[in-house]
Amino acid sequence: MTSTSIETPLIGDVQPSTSGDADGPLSEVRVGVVTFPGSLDDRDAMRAVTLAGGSAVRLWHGDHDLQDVDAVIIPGGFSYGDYLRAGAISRFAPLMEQITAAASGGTDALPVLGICNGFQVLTEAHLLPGSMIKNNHLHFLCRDQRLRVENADTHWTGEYWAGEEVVIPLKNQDGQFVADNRTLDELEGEGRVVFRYVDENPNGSRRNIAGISNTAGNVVGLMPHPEHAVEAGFGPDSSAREDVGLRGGTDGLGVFTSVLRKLVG
Amino acid sequence: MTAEAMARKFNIDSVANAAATPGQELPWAELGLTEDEYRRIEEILGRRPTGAELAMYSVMWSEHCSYKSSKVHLRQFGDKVTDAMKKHLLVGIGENAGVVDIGDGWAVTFKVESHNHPSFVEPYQGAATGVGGIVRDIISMGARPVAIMDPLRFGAIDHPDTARLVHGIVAGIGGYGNSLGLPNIGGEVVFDSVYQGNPLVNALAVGVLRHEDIRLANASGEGNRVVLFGARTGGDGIGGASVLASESFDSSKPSKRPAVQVGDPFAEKVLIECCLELFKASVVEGIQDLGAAGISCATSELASNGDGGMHVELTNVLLRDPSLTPGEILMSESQERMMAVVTPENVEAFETIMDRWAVEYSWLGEVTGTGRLVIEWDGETIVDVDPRTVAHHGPVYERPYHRPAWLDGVQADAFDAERAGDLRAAVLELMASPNMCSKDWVTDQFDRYVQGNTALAMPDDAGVIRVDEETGLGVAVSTDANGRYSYLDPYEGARLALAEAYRNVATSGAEPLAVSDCLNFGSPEDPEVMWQFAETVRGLADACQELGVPVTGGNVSLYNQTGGVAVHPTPVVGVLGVFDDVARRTPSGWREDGQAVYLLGTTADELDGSEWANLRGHLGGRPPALDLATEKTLAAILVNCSRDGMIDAAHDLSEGGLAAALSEMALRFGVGARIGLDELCERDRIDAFTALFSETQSRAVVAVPRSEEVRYNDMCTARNFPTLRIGVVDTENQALDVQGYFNLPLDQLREAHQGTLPRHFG
Amino acid sequence: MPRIVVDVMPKPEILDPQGKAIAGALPRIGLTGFASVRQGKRFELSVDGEVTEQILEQAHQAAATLLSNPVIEDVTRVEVIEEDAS
Amino acid sequence: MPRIVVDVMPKPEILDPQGKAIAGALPRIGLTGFASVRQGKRFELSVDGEVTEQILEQAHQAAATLLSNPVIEDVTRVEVIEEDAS
Ligand SMILES: Nc1ncnc2c1ncn2[C@@H]1O[C@H](COP(=O)(O)OP(=O)(O)O)[C@@H](O)[C@H]1O
Ligand SMILES: [Mg+2]
Repeated sequence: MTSTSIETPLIGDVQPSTSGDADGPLSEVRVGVVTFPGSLDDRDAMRAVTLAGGSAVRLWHGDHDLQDVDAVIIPGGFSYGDYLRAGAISRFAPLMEQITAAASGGTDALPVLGICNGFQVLTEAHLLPGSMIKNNHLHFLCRDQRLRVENADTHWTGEYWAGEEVVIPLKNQDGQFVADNRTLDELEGEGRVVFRYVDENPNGSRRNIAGISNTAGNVVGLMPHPEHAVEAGFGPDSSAREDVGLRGGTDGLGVFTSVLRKLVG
Repeated sequence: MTAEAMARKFNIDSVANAAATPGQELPWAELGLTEDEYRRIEEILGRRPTGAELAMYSVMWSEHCSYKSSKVHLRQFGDKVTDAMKKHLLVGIGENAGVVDIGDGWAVTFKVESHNHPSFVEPYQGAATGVGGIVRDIISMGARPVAIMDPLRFGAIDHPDTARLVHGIVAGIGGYGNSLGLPNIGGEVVFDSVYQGNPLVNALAVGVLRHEDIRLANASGEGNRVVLFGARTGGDGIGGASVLASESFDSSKPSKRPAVQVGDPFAEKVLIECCLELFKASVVEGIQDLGAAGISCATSELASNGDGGMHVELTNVLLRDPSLTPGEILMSESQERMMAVVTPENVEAFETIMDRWAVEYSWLGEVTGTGRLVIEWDGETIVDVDPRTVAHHGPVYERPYHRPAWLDGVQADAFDAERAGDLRAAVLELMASPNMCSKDWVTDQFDRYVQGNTALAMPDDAGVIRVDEETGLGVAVSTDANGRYSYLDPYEGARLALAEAYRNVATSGAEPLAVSDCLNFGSPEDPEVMWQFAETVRGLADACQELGVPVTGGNVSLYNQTGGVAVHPTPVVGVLGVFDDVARRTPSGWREDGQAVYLLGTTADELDGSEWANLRGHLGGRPPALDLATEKTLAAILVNCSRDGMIDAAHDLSEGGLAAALSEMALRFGVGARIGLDELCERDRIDAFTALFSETQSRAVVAVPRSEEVRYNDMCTARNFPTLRIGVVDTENQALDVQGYFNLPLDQLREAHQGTLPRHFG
Repeated sequence: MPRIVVDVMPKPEILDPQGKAIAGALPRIGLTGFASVRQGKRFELSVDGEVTEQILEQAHQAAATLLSNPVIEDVTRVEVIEEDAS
Repeated sequence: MPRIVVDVMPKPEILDPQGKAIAGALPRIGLTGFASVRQGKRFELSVDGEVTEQILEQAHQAAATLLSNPVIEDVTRVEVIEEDAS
């Protein structure tokens, strides 16, 4: 079955006309967004790609074909229900095998972004080290979170500057990043801590880590949801950059423009 | 057939067997039927029912499914609807949920339901499956669910059992709703000892569809196939009817049946996507969700709403528990199941979609022209009934009711106690109180972002969802109820609940269009409770007519009563409004320095039933007066202000009065204001305490940019609506400064407001 | 340090969505030998010193009240283990 | 039906927030005999028919790949049980 056949009547269907760069070079960049049966923020990730000016391509977990996409986003949700461990079952999806193969192999390898559940999937698939356990307070937590972009050289953060702060919604129950000390030291030493919580650690994550990358910087995973801070009026109430007011925060857009710019060179 | 199935076959009670053994009395009482009801079933069938038939009638004629006590009153919702009110109504009361036209070919469906008792028994699963059930109602209309809300009521905040319920229920709503990818955009959290053994867990869902996508629950077209899909059927929800475990009704053989239902949100999420794909491919003719009364309900309703006949082979049902008897299969309330009617040509397309989503399905039978619902068990007929007698011609009771004798005494006992000398301390006490404190501890456990269309959510007055990404067309929804007002006067209480929800929607800037309600009451067998119920329905129907908003559907929950103590009558009213463009929605907090703060409406001394009286342990007198013509004008002004960009913030006044509104507006974005009460007190001849704490209706506070003040005042004058400038937004001063009375730093106010729930629930 | 193990399983008649999800995933990774899966919880309570009768009784109490939800779960084992691995 | 039990526990060096919460709650209900608590998972894989070597091998594989995440968890037991209760 092809991924186009799983189209459903969507309220949040992406409207290409809202793209900021409808005919520019960025729109040539094809960013795939993987849908698992329990994916929830897949349409939101596609909307974010479109708003950033790229072309969003829907990918189906059960397919074997990456459809020549230039980058892949594994969105948030509960891929297969995630009753066992977040991301544990998705790792074995046919499409994940393709992604794992394409993402390994240096800086020219396929850029992959895992958001929330997607980050969990990437750790389960061993594309990124560490893992996530339950939040230290054991609750699901949804809130606007302040982060610092620690590494602005990855494929997904080039549009930020190192040290820049952003406000991005966070929403999860199993968001506490853990890894052994050696791994943590390695991540710090190699500059692979990409995002760090500032002000308050929302879940007990080691060393306030919110997002990390692989060595080459093409694979990035983060717990907060940049795709929910891309459109004024529907994002967080604040921004680290300007005074925005009601749901005006768009600090997450840079994640998506970063990969598009990187890919057009 | 397996040996087990064989054995069961010899045990089943077929129609032929029933006809041959007329003298055998079935255990109708254990199944909750009265003797009269049982005789009536015999009369309808012209013989004794089979075990399976008895199972069907008993669940379909239960209070929950048949509305037998409430029906005679609920008719008013239909009778009092005018043609003008019907203008936007695509589907009215009677279907799974009402459908409202919001323009541009878009429609919205919404409904509120209760899951009270299950949530008391098992808070997490009870609340979770409550969300699951209301969402399936929405799907079965052909809509994509886009949001949920959760009006909740608990016992006293410091009662030892309250923490168990709060933790479980909040986690259950979040656990299910968050996993479905539905933003939670609002609700209520109320604490009152009357709900101690009977917490109220209501859940509202909103769905969106194109006009042409509306699906109804009917089975038409002879030869069309009937299919059950989704989760397998287990023994859920038949605990009380375990007498059915042996069809020979030998009660010495107890069987294990689950005491509670466990939800599988992942299964439901897949069901949503898979149903939407079915709709898009146009491969289902009719569809029905399975909730209360399971297959009994789905088959009899589909059949009686359609051509009237259906033939089903029950052994085809996929079981989770192979020991279930036919009667139990018919009654089972296992979650995450749907039933559909499919033409023979579409069978293959249907199966392809099921396979793609890995959803299990089983073809049960077909639509017939016989007018009978015939259910077989391996070739033996075990049910042969006119489906209308099951689904629609259940018993209807005109239960006796009378006004409680105690009410006069209660109404005479007006609040005349303390009027707090220290207003600053009073505001802090109010804003830290269980009902007025910040609900962030609850709402932070819900995803309000998913789907990317949430334009307003907690803590604003209404939840606002964008429907059309091109035009910004969208809807606003608010739910409200005040059990104390309803206790003091159920007729007025219902009108007040509607007025508040209506006002909340208008405050956000949306035009109110339609209503859904969930009526939570004690036992209908108590004539005083029945009177409260009758008065509530009358009040709500009258008020809907006056405001011109129709009830499109809802739910009745009775027997919320432990021992002799019933909950306060609690009519939870949900109002849905529409926005041409959600970009113009009005937030509930001010932000711009120097903007003028205006109060709309006048204030009288109305403290009976108020939050302040509640804090003083007093409940008596009469609820605030309500004039719906005034309410309507206020709403028109608020919508107009939003449309013409005349205001930057608005908050309605309800529980806690002006004190609560000003505090919440200041805390929303952490911006202070300077407020003066003198002119207000003088104009309305009240003291400062009354100005701050009275709960007079039809009022709102707005923040008006300097440049708009003239236009704003002209508009209020033109509509002859009183408004008064009571202050100014002050970004310099991080405080709520009520001049001449107190200066309350926002940090201190916030600490009081936000500390309460975390302190009790960690 | 001696430990008391408490095993808690979903009641057999209760739906176990977690077990169901795992049972669905196993064949996808080529493991087809299993008819069904149920997922429960295992608690290890460490005891400072000796496991007295009284502490074992406490463990039973904890199992019945805090560690399991009797509406949907059964306590299937409460047992002392002395060695390091069970 | 024979079952294979798989026990999975959080690695000792990994903080276990659930176990910690339980350890904190026990004294509140008067159960003071425990030094610490860890919460893990217990899986019961049912087998249709006999548990062959090959099926047991499958269970080990499931335990190592799907049922546990070696970064944070240890498989502490894979064992056949025949009786009804463990
Ligand atoms: N259980 C809940 N779930 C979601 N939102 C809630 C819940 N309880 C309260 N809220 C939200 O918190 C805010 C404040 O609640 P409340 O003071 O009751 O509002 P109002 O008085 O405007 O009806 C509102 O936005 C409301 O929707
Ligand atoms: Mg309000």
